[in-house]
Amino acid sequence: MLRLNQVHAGYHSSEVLHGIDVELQQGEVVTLLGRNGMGKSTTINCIIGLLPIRSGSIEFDGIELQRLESYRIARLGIGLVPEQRHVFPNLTVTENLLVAAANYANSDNPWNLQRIYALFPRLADRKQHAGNQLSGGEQQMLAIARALMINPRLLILDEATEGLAPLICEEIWQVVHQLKQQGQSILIVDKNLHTLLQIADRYYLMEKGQVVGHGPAQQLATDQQLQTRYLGV
Amino acid sequence: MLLFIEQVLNGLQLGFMLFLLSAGLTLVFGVMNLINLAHGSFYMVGAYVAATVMLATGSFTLALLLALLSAALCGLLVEIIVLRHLYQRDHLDQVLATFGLILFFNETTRMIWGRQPLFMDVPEAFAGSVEILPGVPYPLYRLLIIGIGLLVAGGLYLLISHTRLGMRIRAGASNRSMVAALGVNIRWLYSLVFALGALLAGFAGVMAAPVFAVESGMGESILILTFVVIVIGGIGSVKGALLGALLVGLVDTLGRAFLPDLLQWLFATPTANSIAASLASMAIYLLMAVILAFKPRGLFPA
Amino acid sequence: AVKIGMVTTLTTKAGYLGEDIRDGFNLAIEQGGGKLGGIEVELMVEDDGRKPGKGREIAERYIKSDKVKIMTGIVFSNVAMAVVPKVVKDDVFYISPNAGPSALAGKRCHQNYFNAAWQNDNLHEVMGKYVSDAGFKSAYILAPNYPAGKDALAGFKRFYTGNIAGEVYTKLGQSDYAAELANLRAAKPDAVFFFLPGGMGINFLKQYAQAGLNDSIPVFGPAFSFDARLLKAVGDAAVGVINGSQWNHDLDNPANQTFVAAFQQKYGRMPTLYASQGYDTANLIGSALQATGGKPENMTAFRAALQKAEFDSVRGNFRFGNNHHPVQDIYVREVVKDASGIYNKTVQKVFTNHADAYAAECKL
Amino acid sequence: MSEIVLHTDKLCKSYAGLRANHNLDLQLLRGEIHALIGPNGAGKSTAIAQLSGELAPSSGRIFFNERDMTSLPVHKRARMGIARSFQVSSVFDEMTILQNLALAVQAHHGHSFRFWSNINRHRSFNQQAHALAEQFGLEQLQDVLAGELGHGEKRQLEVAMTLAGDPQVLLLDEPMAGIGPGGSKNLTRLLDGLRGRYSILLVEHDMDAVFSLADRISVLVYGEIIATGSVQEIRDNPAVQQAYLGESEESAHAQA
Amino acid sequence: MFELNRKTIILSIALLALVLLPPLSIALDESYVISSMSRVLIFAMAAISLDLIVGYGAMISFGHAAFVGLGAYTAAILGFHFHEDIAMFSFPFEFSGSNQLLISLLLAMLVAAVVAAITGMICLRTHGIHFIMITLAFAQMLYYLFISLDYYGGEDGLVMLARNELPWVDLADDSQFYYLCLLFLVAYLVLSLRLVNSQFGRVVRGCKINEQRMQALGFNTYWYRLVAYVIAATGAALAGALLANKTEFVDPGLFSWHLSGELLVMVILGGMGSIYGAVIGAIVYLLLEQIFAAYTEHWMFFLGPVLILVVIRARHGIYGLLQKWWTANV
Ligand SMILES: Nc1ncnc2c1ncn2[C@@H]1O[C@H](COP(=O)(O)OP(=O)(O)OP(=O)(O)O)[C@@H](O)[C@H]1O
Ligand SMILES: Nc1ncnc2c1ncn2[C@@H]1O[C@H](COP(=O)(O)OP(=O)(O)OP(=O)(O)O)[C@@H](O)[C@H]1O
Ligand SMILES: [Mg+2]
Ligand SMILES: [Mg+2]
Repeated sequence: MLRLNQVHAGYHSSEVLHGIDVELQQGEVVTLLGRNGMGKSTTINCIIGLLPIRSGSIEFDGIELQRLESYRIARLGIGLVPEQRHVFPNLTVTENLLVAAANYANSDNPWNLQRIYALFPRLADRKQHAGNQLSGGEQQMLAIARALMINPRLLILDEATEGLAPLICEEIWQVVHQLKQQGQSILIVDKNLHTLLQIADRYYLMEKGQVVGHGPAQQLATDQQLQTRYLGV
Repeated sequence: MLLFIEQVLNGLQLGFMLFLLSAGLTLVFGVMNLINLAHGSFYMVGAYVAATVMLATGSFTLALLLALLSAALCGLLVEIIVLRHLYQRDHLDQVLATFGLILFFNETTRMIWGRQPLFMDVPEAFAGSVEILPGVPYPLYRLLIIGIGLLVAGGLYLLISHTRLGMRIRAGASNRSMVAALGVNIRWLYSLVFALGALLAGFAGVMAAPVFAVESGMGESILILTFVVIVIGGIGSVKGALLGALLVGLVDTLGRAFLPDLLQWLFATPTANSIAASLASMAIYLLMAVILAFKPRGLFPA
Repeated sequence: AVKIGMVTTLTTKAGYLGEDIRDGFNLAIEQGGGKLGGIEVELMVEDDGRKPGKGREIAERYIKSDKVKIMTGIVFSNVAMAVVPKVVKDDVFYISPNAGPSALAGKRCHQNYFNAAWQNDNLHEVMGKYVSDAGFKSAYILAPNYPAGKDALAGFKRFYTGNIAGEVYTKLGQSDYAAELANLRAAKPDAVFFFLPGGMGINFLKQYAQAGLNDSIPVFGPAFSFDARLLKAVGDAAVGVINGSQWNHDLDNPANQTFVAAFQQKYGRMPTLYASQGYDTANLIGSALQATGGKPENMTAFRAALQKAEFDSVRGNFRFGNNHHPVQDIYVREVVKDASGIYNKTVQKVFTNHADAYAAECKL
Repeated sequence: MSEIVLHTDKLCKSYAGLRANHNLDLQLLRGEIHALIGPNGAGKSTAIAQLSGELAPSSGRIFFNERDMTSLPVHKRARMGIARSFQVSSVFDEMTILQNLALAVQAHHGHSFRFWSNINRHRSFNQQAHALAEQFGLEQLQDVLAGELGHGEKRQLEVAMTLAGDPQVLLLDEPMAGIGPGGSKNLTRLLDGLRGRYSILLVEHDMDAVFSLADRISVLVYGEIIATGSVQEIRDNPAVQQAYLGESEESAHAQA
Repeated sequence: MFELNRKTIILSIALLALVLLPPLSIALDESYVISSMSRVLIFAMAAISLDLIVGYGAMISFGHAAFVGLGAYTAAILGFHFHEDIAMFSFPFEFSGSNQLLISLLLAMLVAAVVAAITGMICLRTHGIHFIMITLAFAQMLYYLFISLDYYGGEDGLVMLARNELPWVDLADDSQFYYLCLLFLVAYLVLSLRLVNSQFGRVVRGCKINEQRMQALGFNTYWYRLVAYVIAATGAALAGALLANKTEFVDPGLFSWHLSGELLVMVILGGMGSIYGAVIGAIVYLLLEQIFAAYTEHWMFFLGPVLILVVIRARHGIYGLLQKWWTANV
């Protein structure tokens, strides 16, 4: 479904990604792992078109993404929960949810306000509050909910559980799990290694802008040595 | 007393005129968060085109249509050629670029229409006056401006606060790339909205043309005033802009109308006249300073 | 060729004033076949943008780099105040085609400074005289709150004997006059006199008419708001207004007839009084050039020649007073409308050989 | 019995009808690490903002070393020794890491109305800044602009800056957020090393860190403290489990 | 080190050119250049002072010209009273103006500082666009005030009968006046560079980037910003007083938002937050205006698009371009 082929990219004069290869099949949950600053978010920015790549290619369902503008990429059905949330501060919760709502996956049971509010009752309480009046965790919920509202075919979660209370984290993981079972493809970056490796099908390990290992998630879960070496745990 | 009521009315009317001018700016500056000094230029384009067409054909409807069209077109071109590159930039870069646009537009109108002011008459249908208070005839055209001001305010409010388009514009103002990453063609959207802003400015120009002088540079002095209005009201809010406009209109009018008489209690007539005149000139700036001193984000911050 | 430096206002809203001065001046040169008074001249024109500092800059360049001995062109008093004293001190002649601030006519007059148009107050004085002569018992008067505005109303009052129903100073650059008009209506004067140059005047007149006031209270003003180009922009609202001017296109003298016809032919529009002043200034300079054989360096002779003012003014009767300001006839005109459009018709001569009020203060 | 450094008395904050903090009585003892936990939107950041002075309380009072400082502005509190970190990284993007830290150091060295000498050559500031960078493992990046840092690195800088002024009290708002698992461990170790030297109020959702660091824990729910106690007491508190911790991690995974 | 050299070389060449300008232009018989370059240098000073707050403090003032105006009027009014020998005030001592340059400059700075401190206290409560507008408001008030100050000429302005005096220097001589301006500019430039790189400068820059964080670190940002604002105002007043001496004339136009806008344009054009940029911006803007104006009366038609082009092409103004150039070629 998604294939990154020898992607090079960077900011200003420095190159951050030095030839990344990542693949994700329809219905798969894939995770990118690596220490801070290794290029996970940069990879994601390249996929969604927020950062132009310098060479290589990115394909989604056979369509080359690297020349498309972000909005076109999103319309192909990629939903993003960005690092640092980026909820719209001047829009209310409801508006944040509706602003881009769509059904790109042509789902029969698309996400709508009702379902979202059932999922995050906390947001339902805050419906009329502006984005910048929410607590950090509430913003995080909103960012996830907002991405769901476009009913993406591929959902990208970049540190989606950052700042969430354990209880909510659990709920989020359950949602991810549910989505997975419904056949949703997911690309996920998170620091909750333990849970992550249980949900993900496959992993990619990144180090200094390169992929230094990949395989089935189960395998990494048991490979303490690899974890220590590349993740410091 | 009658005079006082009449002056209050005048103040409100000036307020509506100012609002009409501010409407487009509310959209472009308040909501899209783009500092466009050339906004006054679209106002000027609207007025010039309307005056020219009216002079040539005598039809107000045609003049209005063509003026709106050309203002919007100018806006679209300006957005595509210049401003599109500057959304991500510092506000100040926008200031410099749009300052350049002002120079360009002013000189271009001068080259096309010459240096002298143009004439535009009040459309036949609204030429007369109505007696709104006993003994006080009020120009029908000014009533029309009030009506249109209200309509535009309502329309703009609905557009910004209650449509998806409005949400997207606001979202884009705070984080452009995130809106794009959610599948919205923000670039095209902003071009359109900018054109709409220009159209509103042009509309204000058409409405102002029969009342004010149509001349090159007419947009600049007005521009400052409209910025004042929006800032007093609170940036990004239509309600704020409307109230700000009415407040400015009232303060300005009442200041001009009654300060000289008030000051005569304190000073001899010539001094009073002179002081009153300078105070009246400063009134709206005083108003703005006072409001911002106590409410640093304006009356109704969005 | 003798160089003449023109500093004038071509940009800003008032750009058309400078344009007309320049065009009038150029017309005279063209009529002389590139010569004024038989002497070849080269006219340099630059825009001061209505900024005194910039005007000064240009003047300095003319003097230092181009070695100009004759300068002209300034439209606005504040620019003139910045430029003229400096220029004349540097032994350069300055002949004003428009601005005539009182300071330069009185205490600070200078032997090298001549004004070929008027002293600022003249056109207001004539209205004061006319309005009282016509029997209007009370007048409501308005002007912007700046020195020229105050001078204007002072000039009007100098010759107006009736009662002042109201004296109002408006904001410079004001566009809405609803408040003033309401007060004015309430004051019930017999007549209104206003001095609101440029766009301000257009706005005032339009709104005056729209408020239905011009049926009840007649309006008077100086020529500045009623020149041929502004009339086009004001439209019907100006019809019937009486205004004071030292010149009109229908003044009956041969020089004027030639000028008006030639100007219309060359530029395709009616000349304004500014154009007439530019034209007169050029011919005045021409007369002095002729008398001195094209040698303005010969300052005493050139000055004497200027002072004689031996040229055919389009105003007819024209000479200089002791302070180098015109002593001239001043008329009132009425704005009329007929098949050929809106224009000014001379009504009557109000002042004959009128000099300004400051001449006595001048020690020349 | 250790003394109280910072405490609040019936602290309340409401936003247009919403009670973000209600009658908060919070006590921070000298040298302890006191964790403040609670569901999202419980009012933790609000509490920190009131303690640091950014938000004026609706009612109630705040004492620092027995001194009422409810109405002191932010900068005065900071200079008295109350340092805070922000939940969303809030560093000087256009300055290098070293400059960021040096500026933080500078804040506590008298006034800065010094107009002449070049700050980049200021030895003592730079030395202290460098030492901080080292402490947080940022020394390699010290000449990189903060705006070009990855998210996690920024978080580290964020925390490092709070230590610069040698404060008495640290108010840390989710310092671990965004730091990877390895990094969290390091930071936990680091904070552990600070124990005793500073009094730390720690807001954090990373329960591993909280349980291993905290001397005491207060639990905030809907703006009110529902429990305060030792790690074990809180872990075993059914109300806390229900409102915040949820079922134990194992069962969650089993469900997944 | 090589980068630095390249930069140093260019700067030295520029300085040398400025120093040699008067003899050269006299030799070429274009002596008016001296006087018009004096004006450019003076505006460069004003632009630097604006850059101090705009580029380093994020205080975008749309009323900076007001301080230029105050400085200019101070000098002119002092001169007016001196030449007319009318007392300005007679309590506690009688003072009837002065024509000493140093006194003019000092008083100009003082007046501006006082006004800046008072208005600044109010202005600095606001941020961003509100700050832009409130500074504009105060400047407009001063503008209308001076327009109606009949005693000092109102809108007609006030003529200075002669330039101020300075021991050993003949200010009436254009070249000497030019060198004085150059000296002031260079001194002011050096001062400003020191300032922005000082402890104080870094605090102000910190306030620009993240004021909330600055407070949390323990800085009383309000005072630092206010002091920066006052310092900038005195710089503008200094330029104003020199300008009054240069033109020997002042008028309320000096307070107008047009001039404030033009100063901003110079700063942005040159490249904000670089001090040198302000100088470059002033020189380029004023020269472009002059050059275009010399060729066509429709100069705005050409100047406008040039400005636009620079904004779109150069991210950090002309200085940014230069910087790119002298770092790229290493
Ligand atoms: N806007 C930027 N400008 C310049 N460099 C950047 C920018 N954003 C990130 N970088 C650099 O790119 C590198 C990779 O950053 P990235 O955000 O992709 O890391 P990450 O793996 O997502 O880390 P984290 O776990 O901290 O989020 C970092 O070292 C950082 O220095
Ligand atoms: N400016 C504001 N206006 C209105 N409500 C606000 C404002 N700021 C915060 N709130 C509300 O106050 C409540 C407490 O917010 P706070 O940020 O303190 O939560 P928190 O405990 O830090 O949560 P989290 O763990 O998610 O960061 C939230 O429900 C939030 O929506
Ligand atoms: Mg990341
Ligand atoms: Mg929080």
